[in-house]
Amino acid sequence: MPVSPMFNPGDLICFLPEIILTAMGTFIMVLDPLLNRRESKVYGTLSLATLAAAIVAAVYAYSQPGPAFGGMLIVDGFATFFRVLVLGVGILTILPSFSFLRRQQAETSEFHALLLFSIAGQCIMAAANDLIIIFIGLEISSIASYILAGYLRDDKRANEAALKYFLLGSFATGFFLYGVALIYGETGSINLSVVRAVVAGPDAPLPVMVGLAASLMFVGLAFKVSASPFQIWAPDVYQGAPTPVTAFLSAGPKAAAFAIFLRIFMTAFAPIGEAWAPLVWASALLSMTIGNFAALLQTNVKRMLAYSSIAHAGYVMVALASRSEIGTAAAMFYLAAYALMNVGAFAVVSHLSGKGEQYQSIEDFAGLAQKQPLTAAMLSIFLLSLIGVPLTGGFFGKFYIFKAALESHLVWLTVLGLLNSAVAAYYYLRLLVMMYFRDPGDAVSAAEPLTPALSAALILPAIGTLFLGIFPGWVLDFAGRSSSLVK
Amino acid sequence: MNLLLLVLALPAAGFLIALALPRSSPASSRYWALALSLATFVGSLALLGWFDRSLAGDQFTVNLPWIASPEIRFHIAADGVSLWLVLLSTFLTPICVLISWNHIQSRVKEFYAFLLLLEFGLVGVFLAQDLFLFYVFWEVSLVPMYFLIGIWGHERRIYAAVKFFLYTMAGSVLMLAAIIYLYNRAGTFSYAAILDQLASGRLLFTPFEQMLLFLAFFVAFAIKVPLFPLHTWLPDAHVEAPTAGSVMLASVMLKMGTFGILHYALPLFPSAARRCAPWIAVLAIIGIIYGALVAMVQPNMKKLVAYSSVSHLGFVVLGIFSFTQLGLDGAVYQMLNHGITTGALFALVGLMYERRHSLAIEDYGGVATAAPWLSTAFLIATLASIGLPLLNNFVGEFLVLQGAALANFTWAAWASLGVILAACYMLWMYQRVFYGELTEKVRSHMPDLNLREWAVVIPLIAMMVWMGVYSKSFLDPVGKTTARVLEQTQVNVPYRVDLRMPARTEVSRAR
Amino acid sequence: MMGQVPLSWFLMLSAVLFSLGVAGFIFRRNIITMFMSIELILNAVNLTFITFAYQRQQVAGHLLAFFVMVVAAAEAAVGLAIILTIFKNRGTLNIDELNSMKN
Amino acid sequence: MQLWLIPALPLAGFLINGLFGRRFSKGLVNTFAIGSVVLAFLWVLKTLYSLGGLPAAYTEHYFTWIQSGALTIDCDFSVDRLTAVMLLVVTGIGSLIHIYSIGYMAHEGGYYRFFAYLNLFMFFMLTLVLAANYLVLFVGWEGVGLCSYLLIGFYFDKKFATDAGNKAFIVNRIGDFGFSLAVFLIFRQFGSLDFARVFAQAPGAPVGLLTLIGVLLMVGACGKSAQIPLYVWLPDAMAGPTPVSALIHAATMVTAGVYMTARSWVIYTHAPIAMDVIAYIGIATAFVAATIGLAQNDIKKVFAYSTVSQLGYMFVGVGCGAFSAGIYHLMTHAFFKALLFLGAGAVIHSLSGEQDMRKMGGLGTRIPWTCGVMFCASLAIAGFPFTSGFLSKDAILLAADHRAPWIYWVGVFTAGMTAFYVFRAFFMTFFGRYRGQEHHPHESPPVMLVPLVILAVLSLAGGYLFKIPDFLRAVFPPNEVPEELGPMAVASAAGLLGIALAYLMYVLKPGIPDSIASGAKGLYTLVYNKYFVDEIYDWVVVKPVVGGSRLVLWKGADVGLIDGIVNGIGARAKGIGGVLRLAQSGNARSYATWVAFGSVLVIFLMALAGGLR
Repeated sequence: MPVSPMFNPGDLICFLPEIILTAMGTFIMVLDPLLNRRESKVYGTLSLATLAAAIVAAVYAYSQPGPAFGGMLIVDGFATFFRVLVLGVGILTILPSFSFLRRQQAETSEFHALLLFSIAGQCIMAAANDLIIIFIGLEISSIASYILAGYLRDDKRANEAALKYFLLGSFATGFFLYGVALIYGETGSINLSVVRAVVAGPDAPLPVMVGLAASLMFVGLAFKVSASPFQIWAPDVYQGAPTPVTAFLSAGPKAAAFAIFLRIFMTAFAPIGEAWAPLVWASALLSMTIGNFAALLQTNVKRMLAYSSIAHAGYVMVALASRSEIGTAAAMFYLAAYALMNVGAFAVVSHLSGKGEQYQSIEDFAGLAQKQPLTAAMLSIFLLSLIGVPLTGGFFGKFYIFKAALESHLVWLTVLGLLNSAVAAYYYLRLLVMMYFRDPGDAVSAAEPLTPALSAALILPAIGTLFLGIFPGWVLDFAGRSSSLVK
Repeated sequence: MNLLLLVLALPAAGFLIALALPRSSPASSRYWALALSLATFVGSLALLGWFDRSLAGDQFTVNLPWIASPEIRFHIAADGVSLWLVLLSTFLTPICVLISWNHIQSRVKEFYAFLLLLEFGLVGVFLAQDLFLFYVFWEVSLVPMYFLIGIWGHERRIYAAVKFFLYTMAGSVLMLAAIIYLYNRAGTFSYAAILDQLASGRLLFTPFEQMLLFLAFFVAFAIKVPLFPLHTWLPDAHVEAPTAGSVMLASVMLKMGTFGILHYALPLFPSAARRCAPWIAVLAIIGIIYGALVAMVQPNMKKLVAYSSVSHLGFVVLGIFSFTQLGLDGAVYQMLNHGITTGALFALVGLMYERRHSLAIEDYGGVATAAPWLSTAFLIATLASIGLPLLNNFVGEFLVLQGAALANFTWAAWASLGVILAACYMLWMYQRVFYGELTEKVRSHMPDLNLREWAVVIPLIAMMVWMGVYSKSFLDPVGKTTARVLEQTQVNVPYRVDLRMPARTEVSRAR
Repeated sequence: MMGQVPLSWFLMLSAVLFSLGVAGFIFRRNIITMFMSIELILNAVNLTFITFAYQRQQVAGHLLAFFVMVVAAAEAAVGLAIILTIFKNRGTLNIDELNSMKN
Repeated sequence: MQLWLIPALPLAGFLINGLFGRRFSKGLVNTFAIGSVVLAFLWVLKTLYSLGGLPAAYTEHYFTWIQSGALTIDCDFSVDRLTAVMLLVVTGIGSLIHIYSIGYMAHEGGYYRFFAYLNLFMFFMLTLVLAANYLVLFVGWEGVGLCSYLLIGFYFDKKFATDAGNKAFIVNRIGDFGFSLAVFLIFRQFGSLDFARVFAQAPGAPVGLLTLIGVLLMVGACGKSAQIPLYVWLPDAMAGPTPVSALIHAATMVTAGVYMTARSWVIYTHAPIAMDVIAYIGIATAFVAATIGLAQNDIKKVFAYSTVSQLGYMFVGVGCGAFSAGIYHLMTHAFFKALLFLGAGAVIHSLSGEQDMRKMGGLGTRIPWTCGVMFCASLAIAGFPFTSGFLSKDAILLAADHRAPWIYWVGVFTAGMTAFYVFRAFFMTFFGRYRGQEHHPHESPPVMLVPLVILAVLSLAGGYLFKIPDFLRAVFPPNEVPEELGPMAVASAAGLLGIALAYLMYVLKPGIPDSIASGAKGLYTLVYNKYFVDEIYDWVVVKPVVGGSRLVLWKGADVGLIDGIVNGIGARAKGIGGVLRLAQSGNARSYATWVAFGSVLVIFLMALAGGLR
């Protein structure tokens, strides 16, 4: 596409969501000392408003799609889809955080500010079409989330989670960056479109270097999406981080990371697809298997969901492995469905976790259906969706993914993946069993009644999940239309 | 408003209403459930009234767009087989509501909500004409049953519920894979369209392909049936489920499997089906005899009836894979019979459990003295289930065995052993439970049937007699449809397959 | 002066640095040291950028290096803060003692 | 001609009594029960009368019962002379026994239930004989089995009674196994189950198949008519009330097998081997049962075994091609055996339930009427010259002699034994001195005696009143046997010898039996215990099957193997999970190692895939 090196103000429109987020984030931090009130009512509401505004901005920006800032940024359907997705995740993270933070007496502005920054970073990732922008977005998102993971300063597990996340995260980033460097060296550019052109072009650089670069980037990205064999950090971090943050990590950064994963490998490295396809194939199978089987034995809900999120990353990798636009669309749809159901599930967990997050074991869900039928009902919707029962988003997500896989003749991957999902049913059922078939324990008895914000945080994703399950067409059409990335 | 849509929508509406009802007054949800299930039944009766018996094809078709891409349509219709299965479901649901009237005391509204949701799923399974839609209903019916067993079941309910769910899930994911594969090859989920492509040869599978696809479908169905050796979820599920759950499970849910085999596995993959027929028939026969023998030594009434179901469903599968008109008709008829008879047995066992609070045979004895009418009803159900002429099962078993005999006489010979054994285990149980000295424990706990229970028992017995004496009124539409299926299994054969194997004898008979 | 040294040597060097960083990260127990190994990795990357930039006579590469440095600095700030809280809570900087969550 | 009314009337009686009998007075119950049967009898008479001599079969079609593909089963009734005979026997004797039961059951509980069952039995029995195709016949066939099950277990709080009921039903089921297989083969071969069409095509069918069909049908007959090896249920069936024994287990139901085989004569005449099988089974049964009868002390048991034995005779007749003779004996046997049982019932009734002949004796003076009728019956069964039994038995023996002399001789010997044990019973009951505890035996009420007298007349003269062989010429193939005096004389001589022996041993010298018993101890115990057949069946069949099912199939295969595998898969999955999560050591450095190792792996894979060329 023709890219003008000149800066034109129109580009700012394309960048509007990020601008709003960063500005408001800073504003919130400034606001804190001015009115030194430690309660999330103000900041929370503010950031909710911010996110809403950002969504509007993102949609508006899509009104005149196209590249911006000399092709570094590109606002296409794909970008918009993921922007809205991560922004939505932000909203769904903040809603349950009100009562959570109050319970942990940790109502500060930083939480919300960092959240906004992190989301800003993810929005950048979603729209980035240039390796260095991708890198910057990645880092903005990551650095903020490192802190969020350790947000509860006095919680030992939180610290540990933060440290591991930080160390390993930047370690992996190093690999990614090295890959970027090699690509830059080989192609002389970091713009994905240009890279693709060169790699596909007549005077293609040494395949060895491109392959090496691709592998190194794969390492970095697979790490971020917690796909095997780089899923290793996820369980600890997810378990240790404060539950709302875990919810956020399992949905937002993951979605954004997949966005760049798809963009890079479906554009820049598409020409050498045969080379990296086996990687994705193996990684997908490995992730599904490790995630599902390791989850069977977990007793800690957060850790179990962490493993399950590894497995779900595996499913998305299947979509990537099919290396087709349908696959891309399937991945997009799946990530949306996954974000909804997972964030919702974590919202319930954070609701029940109690002071100091003492209630995290599966047994603590015993009898929830009798004390709080609504909560239980919502959670069971999310769980059924995670299992992949029809009329839920999770089912259609899986369905489209494996459909794409079969169209690309990945028969064995499909069969194994589906069998995997049958295995997965077992550990989700354990929660259902607890909630419905057992009598209430003290965790449930201690649980507070649902606050409006919390019920919203449960009902919205539930509706979304069912909507995706009953009328998937709308989202899917959009995904399908925007799955053809700029080449 | 299309009638079929109504029959499908009413239970769904009932489900929502039941959810909306106040937890405080269980009575209201009972009456609502009864009213709605009865309304559904009436609706399906009207369906029967307007059903054109002269046609073999689908009727009352509703075909609405659902999802644009991939194109999935909300396409439902009834043919001569599904019509009866729908009626069976709608007929038994009110009965289940009635038998649960006192039996279910905790979380009443949820119970009836799940019961109606179950009815919705089951009816949908039988009506779906779009493979995807079929799968959706197939899974949807799974969930409420899981909760029915898990929440209102007996001691080991959780194990049973989870086992039931995982067993079925494991089978159905394979079917899903096969369905998607079919879609990628045929480019549509519409069952009719796929059959056309098969018939016209536009869609052609290699033998290997077809075999794998057939097995993927068949395993999912065989687990539901359940076909030996995939049956072990059944006894647990039955014993642990509440009465209504057992009734719905045995009477209708198991038919999902046999219906699936008949309606999908055969027409879609005829040659693979024919290749497997001998093996499957052998499994079915093993199931018949094995189920009967194991039933004979059960100390628990429900378990006994559960294993007897394994035996009875073996007949159905045998009939289907005899590839003869008689066999198929008999199989379908046997599905209905088993629905009525075993449903009645479970209902009656449930009534006795409500009184004596035990399922162990040894805790009974002399009931015939204490509750003569209950015993009479049970005797009739027993006789029906052991295939006494003039009662329903006889017709089905006779047709199945005759069909099997046409296909391969030794099959019939072996399967007939099941008929002997049926008499053994049922009569032996009947003797130990109802005859003998009346113990004080039983006397004090065994009032005879009350009005509500009569309302449960009489329709069932009436059906047994009607279906046994005048089978014509049921077999006509069935025959039309099964004939079509049979024809499809001969037409849709894309490459040379040994048509000598079963169907031939039947064909020569027909001339 | 650079002219005399073949470019590949620089790439070699950066590769060596990178590997050293990885090795250090894996084998050192002290959190600070591990953190420094990360910095080493990033610098190896920078060196690569510069080399290629020099080879292609582009300015972009140099800019990238700067970007990386900035990010590294930010990371350092955050990272050190986290390490500090760890030390405050546990009184140790030995990574091997931080395994309260496992399996 | 409304043939359907014939079975429908008893059915109505059954429904009325069954549903409302509980609230009825005994009188009302009687009205419906007896009324319906008598009406049926009258309707039979009217029908036969208006049908004239029945030169050919007369068929009525009602509705199509089962229709599927090439198979059409119509609910048709049909009458020919054979059916006519059966109809008369069933309804006639049925009515008599119903009437008799009024008196006999007067003091029993479940009065209405008894008559309801009895009516139901009549319905099914009449359906059986009226059936125009094998499947409708099978309806009656199974139905009478059901009623016998219900009536044997009439005293359902007694375990031995319900055991006997189950035994009867299940053994019959084993027979039905053969019957149904035969039906399948018939349809497979002839494409129809209607008697007319089947018999029309039968001559053309392959002999092997016909033989198989014939043998399988005979298996069914063995079950229903208590022939070796399936006779074991009949003696136990005596647990039911005596009228039941008379009606079902002597006069009518047990003869269904004979009727069915005779009905299928076309098949048999084209399958000689099958006929031989029938003859051999018949004669063997006749002989074995008679030997057992020698040593029984329960009066009903004696007659039960004699029934088995007599049925054997009938099959000999059928097997030797003398179908009419078989039916002839069927009828006369119905007369005198019904009488024997009813008489025995009267005796038992008079002794208020005593059945052991060792506790009887000298009743001749106390209940003279009963004694008299019993004497007639005994004469008839013993084949005393010119009684009805004499005629029919000789017809059979002549045919046997014609076919294979050895069968004849065995038959004659058996006849001797029959005469012996029947009169043994007669003498032990009515002669000598009373051996029971003090008690005043009383003569039965007229309502019981009248039927007895009628039957007595029939058993003496019935053979002349109804010359079955002539009547059935129209139905069966001619089987002309020269009327030789020799064999007849020998046969009756054997009978007389038997009577004389019994008189000697049980009236003149009562000590002899015991000395014989002690003399031939082994043989005696063997016979006394019915050759231990029940025990053998129990050990060879029942126990292994039940035990095997419990231990091997249920505990072993089902719970152990299959469920073991299922649960094993679950455990295995968890095991895998346990291994996989060991990677999560919790140590960041090991994680880093994983990442590094993983990246090496990635690069390696990339190289494999050719990305690093």
